[in-house]
Amino acid sequence: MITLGQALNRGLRAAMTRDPRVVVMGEDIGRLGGVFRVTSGLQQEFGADRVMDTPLAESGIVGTAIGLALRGYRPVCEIQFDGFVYPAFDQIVSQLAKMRARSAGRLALPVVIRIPGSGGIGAVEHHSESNEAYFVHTAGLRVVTCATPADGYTMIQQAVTGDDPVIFYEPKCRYWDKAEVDEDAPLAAAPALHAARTVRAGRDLTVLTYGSMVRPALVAAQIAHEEGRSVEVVDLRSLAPLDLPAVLSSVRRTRRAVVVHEAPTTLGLGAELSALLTEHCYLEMEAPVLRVGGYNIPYPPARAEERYLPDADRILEAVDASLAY
Amino acid sequence: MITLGQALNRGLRAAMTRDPRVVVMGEDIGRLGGVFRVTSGLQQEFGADRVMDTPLAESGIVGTAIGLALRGYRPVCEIQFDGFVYPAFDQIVSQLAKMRARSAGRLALPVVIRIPGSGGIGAVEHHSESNEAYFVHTAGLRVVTCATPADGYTMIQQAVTGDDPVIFYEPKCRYWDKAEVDEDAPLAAAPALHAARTVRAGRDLTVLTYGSMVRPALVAAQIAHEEGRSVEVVDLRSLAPLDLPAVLSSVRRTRRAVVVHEAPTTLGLGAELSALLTEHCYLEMEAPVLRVGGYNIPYPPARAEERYLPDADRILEAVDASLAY
Amino acid sequence: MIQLLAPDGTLRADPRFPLDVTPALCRDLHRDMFLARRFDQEALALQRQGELGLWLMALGQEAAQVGSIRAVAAHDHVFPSYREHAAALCRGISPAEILAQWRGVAHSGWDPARYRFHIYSLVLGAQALHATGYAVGVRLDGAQEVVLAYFGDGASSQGDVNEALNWAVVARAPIVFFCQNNQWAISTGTAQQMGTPVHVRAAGFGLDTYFVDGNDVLAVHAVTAQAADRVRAGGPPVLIEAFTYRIAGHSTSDDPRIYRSEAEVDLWRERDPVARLTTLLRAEGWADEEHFEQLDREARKLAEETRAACLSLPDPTLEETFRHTFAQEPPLLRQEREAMSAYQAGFTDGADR
Amino acid sequence: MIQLLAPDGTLRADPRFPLDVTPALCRDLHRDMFLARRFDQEALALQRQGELGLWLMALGQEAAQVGSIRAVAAHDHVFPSYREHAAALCRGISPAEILAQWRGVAHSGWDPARYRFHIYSLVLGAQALHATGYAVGVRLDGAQEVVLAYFGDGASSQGDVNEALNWAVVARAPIVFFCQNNQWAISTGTAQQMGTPVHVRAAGFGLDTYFVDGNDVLAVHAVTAQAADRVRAGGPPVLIEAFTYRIAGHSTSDDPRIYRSEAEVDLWRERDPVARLTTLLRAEGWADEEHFEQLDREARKLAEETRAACLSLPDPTLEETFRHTFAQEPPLLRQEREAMSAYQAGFTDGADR
Ligand SMILES: Cc1ncc(C[n+]2csc(CCOP(=O)(O)OP(=O)(O)O)c2C)c(N)n1
Ligand SMILES: Cc1ncc(C[n+]2csc(CCOP(=O)(O)OP(=O)(O)O)c2C)c(N)n1
Ligand SMILES: [Mg+2]
Ligand SMILES: [Mg+2]
Repeated sequence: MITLGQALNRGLRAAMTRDPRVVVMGEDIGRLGGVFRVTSGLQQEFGADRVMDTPLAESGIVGTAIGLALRGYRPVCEIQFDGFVYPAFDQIVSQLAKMRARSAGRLALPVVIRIPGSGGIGAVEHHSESNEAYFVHTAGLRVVTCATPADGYTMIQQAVTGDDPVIFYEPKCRYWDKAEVDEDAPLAAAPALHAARTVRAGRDLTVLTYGSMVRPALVAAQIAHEEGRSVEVVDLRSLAPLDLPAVLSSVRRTRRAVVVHEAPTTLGLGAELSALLTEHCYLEMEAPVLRVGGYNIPYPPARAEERYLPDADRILEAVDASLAY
Repeated sequence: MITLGQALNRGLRAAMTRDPRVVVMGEDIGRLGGVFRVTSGLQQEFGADRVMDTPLAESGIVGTAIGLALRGYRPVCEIQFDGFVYPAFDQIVSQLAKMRARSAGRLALPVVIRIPGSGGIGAVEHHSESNEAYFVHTAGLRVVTCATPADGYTMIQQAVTGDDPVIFYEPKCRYWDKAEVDEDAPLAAAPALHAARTVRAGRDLTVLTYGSMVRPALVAAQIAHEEGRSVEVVDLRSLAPLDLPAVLSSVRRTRRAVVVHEAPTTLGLGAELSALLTEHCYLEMEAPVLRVGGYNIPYPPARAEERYLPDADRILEAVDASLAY
Repeated sequence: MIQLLAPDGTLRADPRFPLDVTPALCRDLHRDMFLARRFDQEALALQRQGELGLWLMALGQEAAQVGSIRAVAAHDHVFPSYREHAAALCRGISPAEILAQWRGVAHSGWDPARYRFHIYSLVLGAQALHATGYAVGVRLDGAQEVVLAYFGDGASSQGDVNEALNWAVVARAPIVFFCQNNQWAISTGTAQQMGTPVHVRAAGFGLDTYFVDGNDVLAVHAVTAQAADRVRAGGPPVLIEAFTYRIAGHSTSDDPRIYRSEAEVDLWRERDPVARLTTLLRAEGWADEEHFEQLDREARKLAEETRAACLSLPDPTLEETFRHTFAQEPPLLRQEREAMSAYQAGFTDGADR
Repeated sequence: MIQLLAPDGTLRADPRFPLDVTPALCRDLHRDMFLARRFDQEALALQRQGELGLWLMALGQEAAQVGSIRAVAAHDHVFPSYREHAAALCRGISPAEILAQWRGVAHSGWDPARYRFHIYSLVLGAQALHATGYAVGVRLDGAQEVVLAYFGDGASSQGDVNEALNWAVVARAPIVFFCQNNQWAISTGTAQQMGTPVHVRAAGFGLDTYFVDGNDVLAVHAVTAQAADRVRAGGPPVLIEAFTYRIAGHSTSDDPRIYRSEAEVDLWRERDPVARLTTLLRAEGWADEEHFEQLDREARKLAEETRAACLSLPDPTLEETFRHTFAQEPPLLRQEREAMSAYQAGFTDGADR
């Protein structure tokens, strides 16, 4: 049994061992091993040239990572907290995401940007944001997130292996979750990086979620089960591109869908999923797609976050509403 | 008859005349009057202290505008082109949008950020982007856009008068459109800044759009009319907050909706409108909400933009699909 | 490096800063630092006991903060970073108002207008631009004010801080940037952060600069007073680099033993800013035992009040955040808020939420 | 300001840069500048005739660009801004490859790997960080390369450029920043842009710096060669500020008469970088009339080829942008592309789209 943090650490170690072009960079990720210790021990093992403590500048981190990628390296950047990715927004949106198209396909930027995201740990402002929608709306980026140690271990390796830029969200409230991880299983055997996964099968309704919300969704499904309703839970894993076939095959069966995420609902991922389901299986649905998300306000002070974040109760409320439709 | 550019210019002049705390700032907006001449003549009239040419730094423009607002001023910033707002993203998203909430309501930031947005003028990269969705997803910001000289004249004044930060999009391809503008009509008589407007009444289907796409939507509606179909066109004007009552009252009547915008469809405004309509009038709809938007790729080279941008043909295709449903 | 009070507590003459230290000034500065440190310790205890979610100590930086803020006028607006607790106390901000943010009951606890002290900025460097813009406003108003802006050695690497330095010079902003170089940005030392001292870089941008012993409250006070006077008189913007040290970990979540030696910390403990002024007060006979005992009692009282005030801070409601998102709450948001409240009300207090 | 060739075409001795100018070098540099200018003029004509959507002239900056790029090795990677047409031509990039972007048939027209010349960056300053990161990679590789990064006086205000200057020093990046101070950022003069010259600021960050007459190709060449040698030898990163002038408007959309006087422009026309080298070549007898006539013929040929190549550039398809969005096209995007193509095919060529 290892934690998600340890799984990510081992996944990074495996990726660095496999390919000498993989370098890790960010604030306090070297000697300290990162504020969440995800890169712990890597600098001792691979040296300060491959595990670089950088100056305190996010635009600089992503901008120089782009330069390193142009030189043939495969940088894995850490943004210390979700709320600190914005200074790098131009480098991510205008440079990282678009360089391939801007260069008519001549330039590839295999850069991974790790972001400890979402809330639930009682942190101060800027440390609990779910800003994935900004990047999902940006053409040219892959956006993924892991909900379990096993996924953390494989997905970070797959992200590093691909030739497209990847925004890699790690649900910080799950860093300490423990589970078995088979480190010997061949990476090729793992589900593709863009593939969603059904984490609980059900017949009456599909809950579409990812990252930190997978667990409360499963709790809600269990409660629903005890109340005699069969709820399927799909962990999207990849937010861009979306695994639409998987989503459709589940919802076409259950004919009802609830989308759950921490991000504010307005133009949160739930909006896109609702629109896609309306476009693709309008006649098959028996109820409107319902969204359970963060409220459309800035993330509240820590002592109010429990009421801000979706939980099993709020998910069940939507499940009931959908089933009662 | 004056152009949209002139209307905005006169609206700014009126706002500055009315309130000495209103200052205008940005790159090349003083002596030159801005690359689109929207601020032309203002520096001569109000002086270099109220019409400030700034250093070439967007984060600096928004960051210092925030400081000026804290001092009691009402800055109107110009971002020279849509694609150059990203360096200011942190100042907009973490500071401008959240300062009121972060200060428990003690601090107000009446800052307007003018952005010549969207494409269609054959420009080079970064000069034709529609990035409104990033700001609509950001709690704490008002996001509006004008489609006509009359709206430009009144909406810029209303934006400057309000106490909330406003991202003000100006469809650059419409800067040279001419129309009558009644500059003597009292501002109070104008429709509220957050109000949508029905620009063409119809019975069979509602096209929801804004900014640069209002015109092709009207062309499409006219063609549809000649083919015997009655299409209503609603100019949203305010993208955040959305005038949901207006949207619902129209769609509840026509029972069909098509959303049109230049931005990529994935998590573009159409996604939110589709989700909202599904949530609010699921049973009243006779067809799925359809989206017509930019493709999910970076904005193409100028000589391909005509094929990238939605036009009357593509809008009609969606209208037909919806009506045939 | 400008120094007027040596670590051993003896005064140093510096022609540029004639020593006009009065016993009263020394007692006041000493008191401010002494009380700030006691407050800091109490906050640490509260965090260890789970009453605060996080705490970032100012331990070791009291002279830099007290010396600088005491040297500007009460009406001069201040833009702190997030560790300026000693400065905040000097402005009259209450312990509870400071702790509210770290207890998680608010994002900021005080009224910036009332204390002329902006809310803390946790996004590093952002406040440097706010301060610069505010200072431009001061110039436009023709006011005789100066803006004081704090940031750290690590924050100096951010684009915003550098844009601000350039902007302040170009826009002739009446501002004093005060960089507390405590030599660490979490685990990143200044050698990994910059190639030259911040004051050297700032001079390159065209600011007037000072490099001062940040653990010498008298030097910091004298330097900041002179800088403020010159800026007020229309001089160019100023950057003061105060060389100091972060004695504690970055925050209560940090374990500094991973990246720095105890020996280094001990070295700086010997350069303690409070101790050297205590030595001076005693040596010069500017304060007697009674004074120090009185100060101890005051500190104990402050600690007790701090704890009591912290524990009695009311929990926040989600309604507040809703109401503070816009000046005029949009109808849709009002509906969302009312639905949320109704939903919350559905749970009996203390029940499963 | 380092100057080896005065505006009047006479050589100036400078102990730091012993004059080792050979007739061949002078002829080559002159030829590069002369052809670049002719290309620039042809591009302007093409824009005026509607064949280009936009054009930004390098007129007046030929010495800064040719002198610098000719001083580094062919394998040294270059990161341009967007006005470095003369530098691009020196790297062998064809007129058509340069004009593709401005005709709107592509976002960039050449293969950066082939020419060791990155695509143009229109977002000001962004490339300074890319160049710095690339240079860090060069150091990690232990390669003997130097990176050359161009940016303008206006771009120097961007956070990215300042983060890059600091980063390069801290990370010991083998890089030469080359700032073409042409005194204007569209309508914004350097006085409104910065309080000190860029080279002074860079020195503050810890870079080695040079301030050179940007209209003196010999000085620019000598300075850049020395800078590159020192960086290659392991010295600190360098910033070269080349003082020059943007003779034309910012772009073909700009009307400079609104913000600057003809007199100012005339003053700089007299400091023309090409003319002064022509004078030297003639005075020293390093080139005869036949040489200049031959060069004229070459230039005319280049102009004709440029026009022909420009007009024959194929229009872009939307498919290309789709295919270049991801390395592995996601299934959903493929469907979107196919639907788009089918839809486009529904329109007969030349029909209403
Ligand atoms: C933009 C941004 N990036 C990263 C962080 C995370 N972070 C918080 S404090 C800190 C170190 C700051 O060091 P310094 O500026 O020297 O201030 P000090 O903590 O020493 O007072 C970091 C990296 C942040 N708050 N903001
Ligand atoms: C981030 C960003 N902001 C604004 C612009 C618009 N713009 C294009 S060129 C320019 C002036 C650039 O001046 P300078 O850096 O001196 O380069 P020059 O044009 O003189 O070669 C501006 C403001 C831009 N391209 N990028
Ligand atoms: Mg520090
Ligand atoms: Mg310039």
